This record gives sequence, C-alpha cells and structure tokens, in this order.
Amino acid sequence: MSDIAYTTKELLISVIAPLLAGCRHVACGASSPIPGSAALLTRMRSHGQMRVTVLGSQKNNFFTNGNGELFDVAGTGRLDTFFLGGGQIDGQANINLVGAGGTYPRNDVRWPGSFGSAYLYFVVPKVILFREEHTRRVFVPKVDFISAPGVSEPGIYRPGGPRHLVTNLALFDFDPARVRFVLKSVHPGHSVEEVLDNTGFDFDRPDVVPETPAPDAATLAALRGTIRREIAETYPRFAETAFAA
Amino acid sequence: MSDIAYTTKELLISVIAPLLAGCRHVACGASSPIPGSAALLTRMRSHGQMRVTVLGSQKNNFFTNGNGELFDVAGTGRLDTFFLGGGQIDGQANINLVGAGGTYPRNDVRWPGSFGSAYLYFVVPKVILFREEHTRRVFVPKVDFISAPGVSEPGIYRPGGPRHLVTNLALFDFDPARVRFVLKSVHPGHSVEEVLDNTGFDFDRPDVVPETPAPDAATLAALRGTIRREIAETYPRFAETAFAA
Amino acid sequence: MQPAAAFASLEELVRQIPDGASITVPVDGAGVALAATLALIRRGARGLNLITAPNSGLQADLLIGAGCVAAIETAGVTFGEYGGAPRFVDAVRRGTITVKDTTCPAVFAQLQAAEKGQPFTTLRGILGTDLLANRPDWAVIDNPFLPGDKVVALPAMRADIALFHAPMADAEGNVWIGRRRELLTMAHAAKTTLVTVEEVRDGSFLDDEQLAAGTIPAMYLGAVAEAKRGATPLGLAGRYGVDDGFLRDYVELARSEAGFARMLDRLMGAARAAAE
Amino acid sequence: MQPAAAFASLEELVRQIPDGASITVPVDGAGVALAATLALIRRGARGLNLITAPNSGLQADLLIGAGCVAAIETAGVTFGEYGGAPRFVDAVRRGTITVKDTTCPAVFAQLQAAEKGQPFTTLRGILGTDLLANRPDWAVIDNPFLPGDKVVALPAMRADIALFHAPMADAEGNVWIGRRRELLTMAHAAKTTLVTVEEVRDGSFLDDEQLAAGTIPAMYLGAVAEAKRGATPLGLAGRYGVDDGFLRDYVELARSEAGFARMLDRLMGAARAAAE
Repeated sequence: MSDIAYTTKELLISVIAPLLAGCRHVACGASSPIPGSAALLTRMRSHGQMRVTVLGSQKNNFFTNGNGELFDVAGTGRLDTFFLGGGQIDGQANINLVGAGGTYPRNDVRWPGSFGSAYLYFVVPKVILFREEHTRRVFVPKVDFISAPGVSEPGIYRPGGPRHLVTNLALFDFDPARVRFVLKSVHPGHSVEEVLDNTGFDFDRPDVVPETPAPDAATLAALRGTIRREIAETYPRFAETAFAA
Repeated sequence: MSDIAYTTKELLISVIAPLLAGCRHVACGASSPIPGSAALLTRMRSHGQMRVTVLGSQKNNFFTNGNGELFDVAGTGRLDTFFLGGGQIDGQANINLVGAGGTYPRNDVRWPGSFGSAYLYFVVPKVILFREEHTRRVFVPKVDFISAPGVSEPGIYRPGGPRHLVTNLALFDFDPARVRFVLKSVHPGHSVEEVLDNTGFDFDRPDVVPETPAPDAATLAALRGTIRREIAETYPRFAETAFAA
Repeated sequence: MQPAAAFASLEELVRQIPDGASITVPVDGAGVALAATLALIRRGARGLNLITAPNSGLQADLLIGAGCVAAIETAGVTFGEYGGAPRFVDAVRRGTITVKDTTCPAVFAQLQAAEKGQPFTTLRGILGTDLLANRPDWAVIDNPFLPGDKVVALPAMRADIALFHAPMADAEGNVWIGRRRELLTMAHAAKTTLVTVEEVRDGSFLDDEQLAAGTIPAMYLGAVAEAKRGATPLGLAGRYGVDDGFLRDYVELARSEAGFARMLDRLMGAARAAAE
Repeated sequence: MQPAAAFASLEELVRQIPDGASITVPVDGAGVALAATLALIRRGARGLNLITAPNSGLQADLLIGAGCVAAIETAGVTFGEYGGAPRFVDAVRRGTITVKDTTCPAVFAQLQAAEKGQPFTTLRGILGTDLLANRPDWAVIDNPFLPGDKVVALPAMRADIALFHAPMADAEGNVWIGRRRELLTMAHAAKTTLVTVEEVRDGSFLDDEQLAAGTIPAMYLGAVAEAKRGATPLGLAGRYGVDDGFLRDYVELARSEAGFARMLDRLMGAARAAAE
C-alpha cells in the first residue's frame, strides 16, 4: 500500500504488470495503452529477459515480415501473453467483438469485428482479458456472438486461452477446468457487492476477497518516468493524461 | 538457311528461340546457358513484351521473396515457359532426375535429385525438355524413377506439361492427347536414321522429316553481339566458348 | 530490357477496377491508396467486393458511404481511438451491404495460399466460433497426419485487384514498400495490382541490394500512378502523419448521410486543390 | 531495451547443435555457414538429419563425407557446372545414409507451414511421381472445396536448427539478409537459428527502414557468431565469389575417401590460418 495518490490507469497498469512476470514475450494490440504500459514496466523489471511488442510502435515492434508476423509468432509458441477485450464477455470467457442485439449480421449494435481473437485466444498460453468498463452491458450471461470461445472441447488444439480478467473494479482469474471466473481482488474504493451488482454472470470467490494492492512508490516513480516516456512514442495523448505528475 | 558457319550451341539456341515467341515470361533454371540465351534472344525480338528470369543472374532475376518465388510465380500462372532435362526421358515424357539401375534409393547411378520438376511440370503451360545428349542411355523405353510424369490422369490439376523436346539431333513436339513425341525436324548434318538409332522409345514422324533451319545471319549477329554480352553476366565461360567469333 | 509496369494517371488507374471487382486493401496507415479511392468514388464504382487485409477504417467507410460496396470481408472496420466506423456500422445494421466477418490470420493465410497458387489453406483456432458458423465457404477437415485433429480449411483469396499506396516507384515500375511485407503478399495473391506512389525515382531498386529487399517487382503490377500525399488524410510511415482533425470530425459527422456527404466533399475539394 | 541475441564463438555456436539434430541449410551461394560446418565436423557431430532448403552442394557433401549425417531430405545435391556431389552419391549408393527425395516447392511450402505453426500444408503437382510413392510421411487428400480434386498434403517442416551465414549483424543481434528471404522463412520455421556473419555493426538495423526490410529480428536467433569469409570456398553475393579452383579439385578428388580427407584437410588448414 502506498499513501501516494494515483490515477485509475496507474492502478490498472500496476494490477496487470505482475501477471506478466516471467514471460519472454508479451504483445499488445492496437489501442492498448494500459496493457502496453504494463508490459513495458514488467520488461524494465526483467533485466533484459522480456521482449515487448507494442503494435503501432516503431521502437517496440521488431516485425519485418508484415502484419501477419504477429500471428506466426503466436502460432509457433513465441508469444506468451496477449490482451483481448470484448463488447461482451460471458462467464465462460466467451468474447464478442462483433455485435449485440437483433440477429447477426444485422445486430442492433455493431462493433468493429473479431480481429485476431479467433486465433490468438487458441494459441497464446496466457491471454489477459482487459476491459475497463465493468457493467452488466459488458459482462453478460451469454454473448450474442462468439468471436472466440473461452474453452474448447477435448481434442481441439488449444495450447492457449484466457487466464485473467482485469476491469476498473476487480481482478479475476479464469479456471479453464471449471470454466468459471474466480474473483481474486477488488480494487481500492470498490466492493464485492459492487462487482456482483455489475456482473451479469456467476463467478467464484473466496470468503474474504482481498483488496487489490495500490501501486507502491517505486512503481509510480517508474510509471511517471521511464514508462511514460516509452509509451508516449505510440500513445502521446495517453502519456499526457494517464499519469499523475 | 545461311551460309555462315555456326556452332552447335548457336544452332540449339536458334531452335529453341522460336518456341518461346508470344510468351510473357520465360524462366531458365540453374546451369541452363542455352535456354537462357534463347530466352534473351526472344526477349530482344519481343519489343519489350517478354520477361526473362535467368536463375543465378543478378540483372535478369527480379525475385524479392526468396528462392521460393519462382514456384509461386509458376503456381499463379505468371510463368509461361520453363526448361527441364532428365538423366532419363521416356516416350511418355516421364522424366527421371534421381537415378538409374539397381533399386531406389540405392540406384547404380545417382543423379542430383528432382529439384522443382515434380511441381513445375504440372503448372507451367509450356515446358520445353532440353537435353543435348541424344542417346539410348537418356531416351529410354521407361524411366527407372518418375521425378515428374509426362501426363496425368483426368481430374488431376494439370494446366502445364511438356510441349517440346530439343536435343543435339532433333526437335520434337509432345502430343499430350496421344502421349507421344512427334519428330518435327532433324538438325543439319544428322538423319532420321540417326535419331531412330539413338532413341529408345517409339515416336511419330511425318513421311518426310524437314531439316531444322540453320540460324540466319541476323540471328547469328544478335547471338554474337547482344546475347553473348547478356548471358556472360551469368555464364562467363559459356559466353567465351559457345559462340563463333 | 525487361518489360516495365505501366505508368498511369489516377483516373486511368481506377478505370482498371470494374464494377463488381473484388479488391484487397491494406490497414489504415499501412499504405492506403486514398487518392485513388476518391477517384474510384468519382467514377461511381458499384458492387465492389471489398476485402480488408485484414482490417480497415476510413477507406472502407468512404467506399461504403459512397455506395461503391456490395460486400465486405473483414476482420474489423474501425477508426481505433477516434471511434467506430459510422457508414460501415449503418450499412451493416440496415443490411445494405453483405458482411463476411473473418479473423486476421485467416486473411493472411488465404492470401498466402493464393500467392502460392494453392487452392486452400488450413488454420488452427476458429473452431467453436460464430465466425465459422456463418461462413459456409469455410470447411472443417481432418489433419491427415493426426487422426481426430480438426482444422479449419479456408479457400485461397485471389482478389481481382490489390490496391495500395507506397513511398516510391522506380523508372521500371518496381515499387518500394520496405518492411510492409503484407503489401507484397497482397500483390502476389491478386490477379493484378494497382499502386499509387509518392514519387517516381530514376534507376532500378533491384540494382540496390538494400532497396531490393523491400521491393515489389513490376511484373506483379497492372498500373502505377504518382499521387503525392496519396494516403492523406491517413498517414504514410516515414513520410507524413494522420490528419487527426479530419478523422475526429469524420467519426462525428459521418453518422448522418448528410454529414458524410459534407466530409466526402471536404476530401474531394482537398484532392482537387492538391491536383492543381 | 529488448533482449539481444547471444553472440558466440564458432565453437560455442556449433555446441548448440546436438548429435541427431535436424538442421535446415540453404542453397550453395545463398549464405552457407561453411566455417560453422567445419567447426561442426571438428566437434565430431553424428546422426544429423540434414534438410536442404531446398538443395545443397559442398556443405551437404562435406557433412556426409565426414560421417556427420544419418539422413538427408533434399530436392537435389550437386555442384552444378562443376559436377556431381561425390560423397553424397557414394553414401546413397552404399546405403550409409537415408535419403528422402523431395521437390523444391514442397520444402518451401513445408517451411511456411512451420513458420505459421500450422500442422501441414498442401501442394499441387507431385501426384503420380515416385517421390510421392517413396514418402510414407506425405498423404493425398481431397480439396474440401472441389469434390474429386486431389492434393498432396505435406507435414510442417520444423527443424531443430536453421544454420546459415549472412553479411552482417547489428549490436542487438539482428541479422541482415537482404532479398534472401528464404533465410527468414528458415529462421521462422526452425525451433532456433544459428547464424554466422561477416561483420557486426553498431546500432540497430530495425531503426533504418531500408535495412529493416531485409532483417531477421534477434528474437528468432539462438546464437550469432562472427566468421569473416564464413562461406568460403563458396561465395556470398556482393561480398566474395566462389573458389573455382577448390570446387574443381573437390569434385575430382573427393570421389575417393582418401581424396575427400585431403580436401577436408585443405579446408581445415585454411580455416585455421584464417583464425590466426
């Protein structure tokens, strides 16, 4: 715990970073400044052992074989962690990036599309689901369209899948054997009740749910110094606003 | 017909060149100076309509996607003509680049291997078989190993195949419908009997077999000027010895 | 001399895209031929089968908004941080275009199959998704080397035309794309390729080992047109950035058809001014 | 900072190739790591499964002659205009190595399948050949999109090690290969890649758009060793030519085991002299 004031984005970065410890290669997709910052923070602490790919970056993107190289890297086991989100996420960790309401393809709400999720969710060992908005609109009993399924039947090639879920309210683990999320901690200033009220699916939780540790002074110093500079290359506006001065 | 003296290699180039007329793209494999010279000659006459790829050349090789690009170009219909040879060639135009005698893989005679023949023979519309040595050792009743078959069963994807055979003695066409070679002309100084004596398979021939036209003065001038210079980039020793002064 | 690619004006270039053609286009920022897209809209193209390789933003939204598109095959259409793609979303909801949802690596694998002249390819993943459930043109087959192992089979993606913008062409019509190798794959995979470039340089990139490594040879190209700032208002890496203000306005205003018409006018006006 | 590739000596580099490993090597003249090959022979490697991508000459013949090879998968082993590959031919005839005959595009397609992490690929052609008849590890399957259309299925070719020589590495261990893109595919496809280079330069090739287009990123590389003239007596495009005299002598003399031993000594002596 720290007495230093911090922003919500700083908290989320500090929640994600420890989940990446020990990874050799972490990649973050487009429009992912918080996962990107968490990856850069963990790389800083890895003493040169961790590689980070920030899509959209020039400095932190080593690909020389075109846009498809990310998927080849993932398919050959050279990517340990990727981040996915979803317009809807259900309790079996199915994610929907396509649309909600009405009947596909003429959904009432149309999102951009599934991007690489239908592949990366299968082959990347540790997928971290990240969605800031924690509401029943997002966390539904059952997604309206499966862009990528949380689990697969036995016999289907599936070395990868969801392992964690991070939101503005809480951190969950995902248990693929039981096909259920497990609440691990609730962020400072929020409660288990608030999480229950805003989640449309059942999940497991311990009798006493810990509070998510606030970022410590060293973490905040790193974020506000090195990491702010590094992430600014790809996300200049985020770098200006996400961190306390 | 021409009264100018010419070398056998100049004759062979002048035999092959007309077979390439109208092609948009001709490629020649490694160790193919005679086909290469014929392709460059035809390109010169095409008024900028024909592209030539000489493997091993820097100037006449536009590939920028690695060694495999030749096969991709062929597979997508972007290559009209390629040259193949064979340690053995039989009357059904099967070619053998692997070995003869004994039992595969322990053949008595072992050649380098099949290279791209097992693919290019299927997808390149006009494959020209070229083998200078015209003997019964080469032109056998049945090859000992099929590196690539002359024809395929109905239903097999086969836009390409053998269309001509050029040797030191003669020019043949190949008729895929009848699965037979047809003698088109015998080179000056040789006879139909000599061709029959040195060919181990049956082939068709007209009652009167024409003599192969000798290279004309304009062709010889082109060969001994522009083409000699162009082929020297890849085959310097050939350029020194193949052409009369 | 080898045959060179044909140099053309923007208008001549887009005349090679017939109504109903299938077109592959790259990701926003990776070399979108936006000036050519405007020329295509000006010529009133209709019924295009747009394939985004693998996703798009402004380019797809403009073509859809202008009524050029019958169907779109895409892993995603979005303006990223700026917001959703208004004309795409509207057309999908109203059912005025056919949308074939896909996933990025499927597109890349299908382009590679077409590049090789192979009839189909296979890909891990996808099983159990509603993408697969809605793609009757995909199949599930057995891995012949591991009984019981299912893989998704995808047909080769051989578009009529690949269309993109690149930093430069040489005098022979070879086009330099640097490390944007997906553009090379698109060119290999399509029946023909139309490219706009910032500038045309003397000589041949293929004579320079460093440039050759990032070059698309002329033989793949149907036409090359010079179009300075031809990706504007999108960016071109190493040359110019994206026009933030335009994209911000666009995602707001193009929610209505009238607003879209105004934004399209703004682009057309800028293109006319640049051409004069 | 991103992790860099490990720089190593030639001896350290070849220690990463265990007996029995499968190794992909490029075509003679395309960047053969000949100095590393000699180091591998010196360390007495045995039981290698050599995969030529897609053919070879001196390198394969040396490894076979020195008794390092248990099996070779190849589309061809030859010295081209110089003549046949004497130790390869002898070993095949005597049955002391296993030979798996293949065809060039099969190798490229299988490497691309491994590069993508796909279990297998398919290829046109090959049907009706004795290649197929002798490859129980290949299969014939139906094109799922065209009933009755047969294609040959080939397993992904994921070698333990890719081994080659390149013009230069940078300080981070990124390796520049220019337009020799088959080396990139080999590196992507193998479990790890060992590279020798003519020279190591400061900075990062990835910061230069022209160099980046022809660069293999460090992440794919297990070790990089500096080896000046590391392809000799074979050539390296743009740097030095082939040693004609050596190859002429080799194809003659290496027909006998004693002659081969003399030629190998000649190379080892030259390598020692170069190292001093």
